[in-house]
Amino acid sequence: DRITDIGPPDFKEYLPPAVKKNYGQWKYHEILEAGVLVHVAESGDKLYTVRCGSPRLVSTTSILFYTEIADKYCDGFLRFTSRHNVEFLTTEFDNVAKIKAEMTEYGNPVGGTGPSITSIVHTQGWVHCHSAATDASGVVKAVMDDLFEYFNEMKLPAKCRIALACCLNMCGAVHCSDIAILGIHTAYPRIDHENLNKLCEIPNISASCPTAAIRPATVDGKPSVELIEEQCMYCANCFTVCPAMPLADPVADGISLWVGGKVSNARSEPKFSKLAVPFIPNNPPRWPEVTSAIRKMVEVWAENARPYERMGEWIDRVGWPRFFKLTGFEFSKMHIDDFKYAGLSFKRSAQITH
Amino acid sequence: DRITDIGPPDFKEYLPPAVKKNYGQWKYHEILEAGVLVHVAESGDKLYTVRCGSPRLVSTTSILFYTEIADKYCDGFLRFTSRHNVEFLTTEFDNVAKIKAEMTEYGNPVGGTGPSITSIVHTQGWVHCHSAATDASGVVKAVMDDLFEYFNEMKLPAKCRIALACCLNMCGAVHCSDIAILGIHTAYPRIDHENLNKLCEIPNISASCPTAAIRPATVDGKPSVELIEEQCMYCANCFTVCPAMPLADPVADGISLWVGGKVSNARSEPKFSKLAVPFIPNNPPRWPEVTSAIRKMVEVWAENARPYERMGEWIDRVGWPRFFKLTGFEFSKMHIDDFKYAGLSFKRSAQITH
Amino acid sequence: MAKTIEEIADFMFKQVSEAQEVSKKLKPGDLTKLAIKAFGDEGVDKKMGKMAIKELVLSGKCVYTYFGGSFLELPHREGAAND
Amino acid sequence: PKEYKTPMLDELEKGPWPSFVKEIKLAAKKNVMSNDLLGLLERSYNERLGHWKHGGIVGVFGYGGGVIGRYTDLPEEYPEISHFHTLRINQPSGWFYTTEALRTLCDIWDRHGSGLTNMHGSTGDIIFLGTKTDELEPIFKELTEAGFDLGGSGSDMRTPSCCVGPGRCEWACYDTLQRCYDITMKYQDELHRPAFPYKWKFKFSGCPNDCVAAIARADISIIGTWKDDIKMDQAEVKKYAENGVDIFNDVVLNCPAKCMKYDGDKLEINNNDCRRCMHCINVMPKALRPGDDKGAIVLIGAKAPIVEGALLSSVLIPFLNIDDDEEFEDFCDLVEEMQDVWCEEGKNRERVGEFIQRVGMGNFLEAVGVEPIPEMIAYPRDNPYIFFEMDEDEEEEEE
Amino acid sequence: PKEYKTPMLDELEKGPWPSFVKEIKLAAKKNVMSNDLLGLLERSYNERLGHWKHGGIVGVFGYGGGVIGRYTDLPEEYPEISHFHTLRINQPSGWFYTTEALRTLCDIWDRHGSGLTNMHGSTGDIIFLGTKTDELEPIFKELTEAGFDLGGSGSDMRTPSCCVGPGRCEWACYDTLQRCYDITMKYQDELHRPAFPYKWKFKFSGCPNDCVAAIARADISIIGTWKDDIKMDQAEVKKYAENGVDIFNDVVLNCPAKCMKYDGDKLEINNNDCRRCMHCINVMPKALRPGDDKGAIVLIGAKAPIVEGALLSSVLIPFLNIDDDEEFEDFCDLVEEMQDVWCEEGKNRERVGEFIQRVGMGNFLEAVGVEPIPEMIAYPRDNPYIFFEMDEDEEEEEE
Repeated sequence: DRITDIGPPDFKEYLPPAVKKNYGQWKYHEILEAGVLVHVAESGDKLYTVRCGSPRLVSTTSILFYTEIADKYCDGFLRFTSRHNVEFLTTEFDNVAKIKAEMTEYGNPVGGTGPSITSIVHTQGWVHCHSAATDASGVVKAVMDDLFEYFNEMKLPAKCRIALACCLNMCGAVHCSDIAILGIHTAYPRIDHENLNKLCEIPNISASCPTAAIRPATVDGKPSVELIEEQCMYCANCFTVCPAMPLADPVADGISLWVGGKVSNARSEPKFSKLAVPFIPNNPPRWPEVTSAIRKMVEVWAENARPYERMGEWIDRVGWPRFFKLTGFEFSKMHIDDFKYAGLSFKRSAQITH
Repeated sequence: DRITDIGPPDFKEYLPPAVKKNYGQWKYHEILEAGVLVHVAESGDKLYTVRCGSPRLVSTTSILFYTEIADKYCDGFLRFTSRHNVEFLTTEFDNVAKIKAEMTEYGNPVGGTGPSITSIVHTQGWVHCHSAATDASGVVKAVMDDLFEYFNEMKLPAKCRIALACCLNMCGAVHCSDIAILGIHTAYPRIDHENLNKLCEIPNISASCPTAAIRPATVDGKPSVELIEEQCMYCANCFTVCPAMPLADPVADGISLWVGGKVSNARSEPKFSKLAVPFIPNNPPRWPEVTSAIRKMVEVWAENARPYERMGEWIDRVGWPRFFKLTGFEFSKMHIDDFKYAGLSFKRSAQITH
Repeated sequence: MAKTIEEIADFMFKQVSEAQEVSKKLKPGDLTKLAIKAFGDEGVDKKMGKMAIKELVLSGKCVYTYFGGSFLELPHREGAAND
Repeated sequence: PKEYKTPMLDELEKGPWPSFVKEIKLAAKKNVMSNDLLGLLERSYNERLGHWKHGGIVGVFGYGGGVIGRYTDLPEEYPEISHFHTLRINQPSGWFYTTEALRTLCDIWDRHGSGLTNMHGSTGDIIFLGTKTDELEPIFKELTEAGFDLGGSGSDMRTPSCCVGPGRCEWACYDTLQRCYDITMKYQDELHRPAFPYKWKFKFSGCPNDCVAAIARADISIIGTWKDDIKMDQAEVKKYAENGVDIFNDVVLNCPAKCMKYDGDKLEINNNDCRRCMHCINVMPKALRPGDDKGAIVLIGAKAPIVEGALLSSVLIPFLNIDDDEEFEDFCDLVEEMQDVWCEEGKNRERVGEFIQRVGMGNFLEAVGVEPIPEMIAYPRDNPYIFFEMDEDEEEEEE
Repeated sequence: PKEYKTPMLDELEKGPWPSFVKEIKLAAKKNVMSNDLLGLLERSYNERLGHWKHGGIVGVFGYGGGVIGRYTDLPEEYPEISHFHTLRINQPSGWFYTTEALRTLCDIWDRHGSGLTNMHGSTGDIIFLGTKTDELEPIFKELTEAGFDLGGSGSDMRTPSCCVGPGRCEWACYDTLQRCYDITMKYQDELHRPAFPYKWKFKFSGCPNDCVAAIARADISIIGTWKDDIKMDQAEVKKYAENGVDIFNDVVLNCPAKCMKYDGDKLEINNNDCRRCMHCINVMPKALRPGDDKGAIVLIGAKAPIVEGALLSSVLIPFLNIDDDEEFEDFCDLVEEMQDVWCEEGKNRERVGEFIQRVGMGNFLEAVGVEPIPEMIAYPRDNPYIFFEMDEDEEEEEE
């Protein structure tokens, strides 16, 4: 009588009454203020949403606090968003201000709607991950503290989605973000020749390398691998398949910044984020070089873009030379693609701004 | 006293007086009618140009006729264009009609300016080329006869540049044309094992194959090569480096049609032509299936595009599904790219028309 | 010690002759590289290589040929030529 | 419990954004694991280095996914987190909860784990962050008794997720919540017992705004769309204009299909050319709405960079009436067909998008029995390197 | 001479477009080679097959290019075209001629060849189509005496070509005719004596309309542009509008930079964002003109598909005052530097664009001593697979 394969609870049991009643019958919505939405149903019912920022890493203590709020104002229901925010849904407009007050007081501010910066999607970092090249929660906290005015006000040209992944595995799939913060190693894997053959399958390690930089080799009489250093670009894929090849390094690990991606199909098609800053050393607890580079990007975009223009759409219109000029970021050989589709990233036109 | 390395004549000796006088001092131009331009200089001088179609393959007899016209009306000067047209430049407006009359009478009609179809850039075909998969001049003649109304009238949304190359070598670099006509083999090279080693260097042949389909092999005791047929896509690059591997075949040779390329940077950036029709068998002397497919493309574009919208710009706006629907061309596996950058040619967005 | 153009041309001629015996074609660039390899940087530079090739061709000892790329070969009857 | 000095982390309690350090400290008050985590993290901040080892073997009995093994490399100094495994718990569609359910979850976790969670993980699961090997079975037992089950990890179907959909969005073109639930329930075995070359993700977005990033992150991306005309209320258009929306510059000029006209009074849409991008609807939700003939686009192959580079999903089915049970079943059949082909031919750690790139989209379609159509491509090939294939009739003629 | 029945070809004398068959017949009246060509071509039309062999050895003494050897594979039946070699003759810049020069050329060709030409070949040369090996030296002698020289073929610099430029175009941003002539004269040795891995083409276009397809066809593509504001005559704008130009839809909406505004009366251009695409200027040449601060963009690497796929050229120098002799010399130095690197490292039949793709643009720039700048790229890398290189200072510090 071991219970298995029951799957998640049926969501229908978890829907608030107003949602159940108007399911699929919503007519339109409005943003009443930063973090507060109203959805109006065909029935005329109005459903207010209060969106609150969250640190993603949440204690049961705080979850229990959220349940108190939901019991008090939302008939005992609440939901979370795809970007870690917690949302309180109520049919009573009067509850909005109360929820807002109590949540803000507890430390979860309200915002993240419309042309704003909402919570950062991120990974585990030093809190929990074996392959992190940087911390996640700490960087996110530092960045959001700095950008807070863009969370609880709606003063940007368009929404700006920031995401962080603490290594190239990108558990947080940051590759289509307006701004992506990506932990990155820049030291070669240190091969533990002593234990490699015990822990790992050698052909598997060779196969894992996207640039074929790893070859079987015998070292001190033991089967192991050798690394062709010029072909290594620190992706850590070898470490993922074999713990005997760690790359993490206090000096060589750090953060790269990427810009201009999007997921939505609105206006332009979805696009990948592109390299803005190749490397910033880890500087805990507040990563000031990271926060200031991100603020710079947000500010030049906010100043120069047209309404509704996402970061990448603005750059596509004015060109990457303008982006580098306005941000002051250094452009280098590292920015020029040399992976598979590199050729298509060259400027193959005479459309040029001066 | 052997004269070498003298280079071409100095163009300055070949410039008509009005050109010499107003060199670099042109102010604007107008198209007076199809094939007739006037350029106005800062000095107020006006220079009329009459542009005449030509078959590119021209006898000295006809060239001498052109010189007669030029002597009569153009002070003994004339020029040719990058697309094989012959142009008569005169400062006397009255000469325009006379040049037009005489040239038309001789068989060289006037047109090819503005939103029209001008002469087709093309290669040698069966007239002169050892690797042709189709004729060039004959196809071009058949196509231009059919599209003649678009040469001597300006009734298209924009210019339409057609080009033909009689094999994948593309001496005519047709790859950025509104419509490209490309001779194509679809039979494997027939290896002349008897002579191959005498005529060619075997490692060179292997290296020439973009898909590594050719390997050294000994056949009947002679050094030769073998072909992995599934990897052959009939590019004929092996034949280019080794005549002992001919591909030409009366049934398997034919024509592919490509669409939507452009060179100019106006509006959209330059783009490659894309596959429209993978294969039409050679059907001389008038290739009726080719001319009707091209007419179909020109007509759906002319009917549906907005002013100034080149073929490829129109398709980019309305989408390739619309192009295939309106032309009725069959879409097949062959249209889906499987070369280097294939992945980027998939529709990676939810922007879709229904 | 710098080589004379004649010495380089002789060397190149030998390379072409030997290559041709094994159905191998050499490009002008290959010849210059071979000469530099044989005589060292101080013996030959690219410009001298170029001059030596010119000498080879003007003397009629070698001809340019083309098969999907340009090569230097000993003069011989064209495989495809008609009498 | 030890008392750790955490001057570095304390810095991150300051500032207006919610602090994860506060959360760890809250948990540490109740829980020794979280207390040692605090100490270890402070150390990482000082050393600029993580202190976790990967543990690939831990799990619950009979399942191959749902638990991520984790051990610190400093067990002597931080003995309480010598084990610090993660559980992924399959969230309800749309992340809706009753407070009762949440309290049950918190209760289980406080008794058996660190009291720290992610609400939610990147894939969508509830994440229980940090427990010992011995606790895994008791937690699993209590969870399933409470109606919850583990999510995916490893080379299996990963926990599907979806946007809020018809629950609270007027743009939902199909029932994302229901179909996400249906797929999750149908493929419980694939979710719990890894049998694929690599991960296999589903994400359900109700409209092209794609709030769950399906096109960027899911092997199978299901994005709502519609076929008929955008519904328009000219009076509301006028009101938006009166209230300051610059319809010409902000709406018409931003239309990627250039299919709109505005004369200062009436807005016209050439729906034939409309790409259903959502921009105009996003700007004026009271005036414009998706049409009535709704369904979904199925796209395939998205992934993050490792190993062969990042991919966005590409169109496989341009319109599927996915709310229709029969069409949904057909879709599931196709999904299984694709799984089969990929399992048969895919290499270790090769996502289906990479697999398609390697074998060629045309060959993949042939293998799974789908006709190639121009909706699947952004543009036809621009190179003349075509592997011609005679069709069968012609081949027979030649014999 | 034989009399050939040519019913197939006769079909191609009909119709309004100038007939190449008429031209061959005109030549055949004077010349037995052209007469046999007529017969052979009719045969090709019947058989759907060409009848030419490649001849790789023929040429003029001391040159390695300019002659394309050609033999029919049916010499017994068509003896007059047993040899039928082509000569490429370097055209004057812009294809301007005096009638006298043309008559001289015709005279030479009538006496020594088939009397058939291409005016002009794809690369730009005058093509003399069909002669015998024995005639090559006499033709060359007479041509050089008349002031003409052969063009390129094989692995050499190919005959450069250019648009009409300042000769008859108000948009010419630099002297295409002169710079084309200068490059041709400067590199006569490279043009006549193939010493490169493969072909090496220059094309000079005076403005971004690129009438000689430089960006699609030349290894070195030189395209005119300007730096300052577009010159605008509002009165002429008004006239265009009065004469029916739909300035809003045809001009403003087609601007790729979205940098124009039109209020029905005045046209405004935000020149800071202008991409110099030429569209608005093309539509209204009387009202709009390129600015005064003119020069050229240098792009590199275009080619047709063989071997590694087609390429368009990409930006190397975003602005070069190429009419300035000093800047032109610097440019030539860079060209030679690039040649050297390519000759040293390039593979047989590898165009410079393919070479750059193989070694990486960044490495290529480093090798030729050019700083990477964002103007060279459409977008920075989107993959995190970066080969980090410490800069030299840092490396020294580490020692």
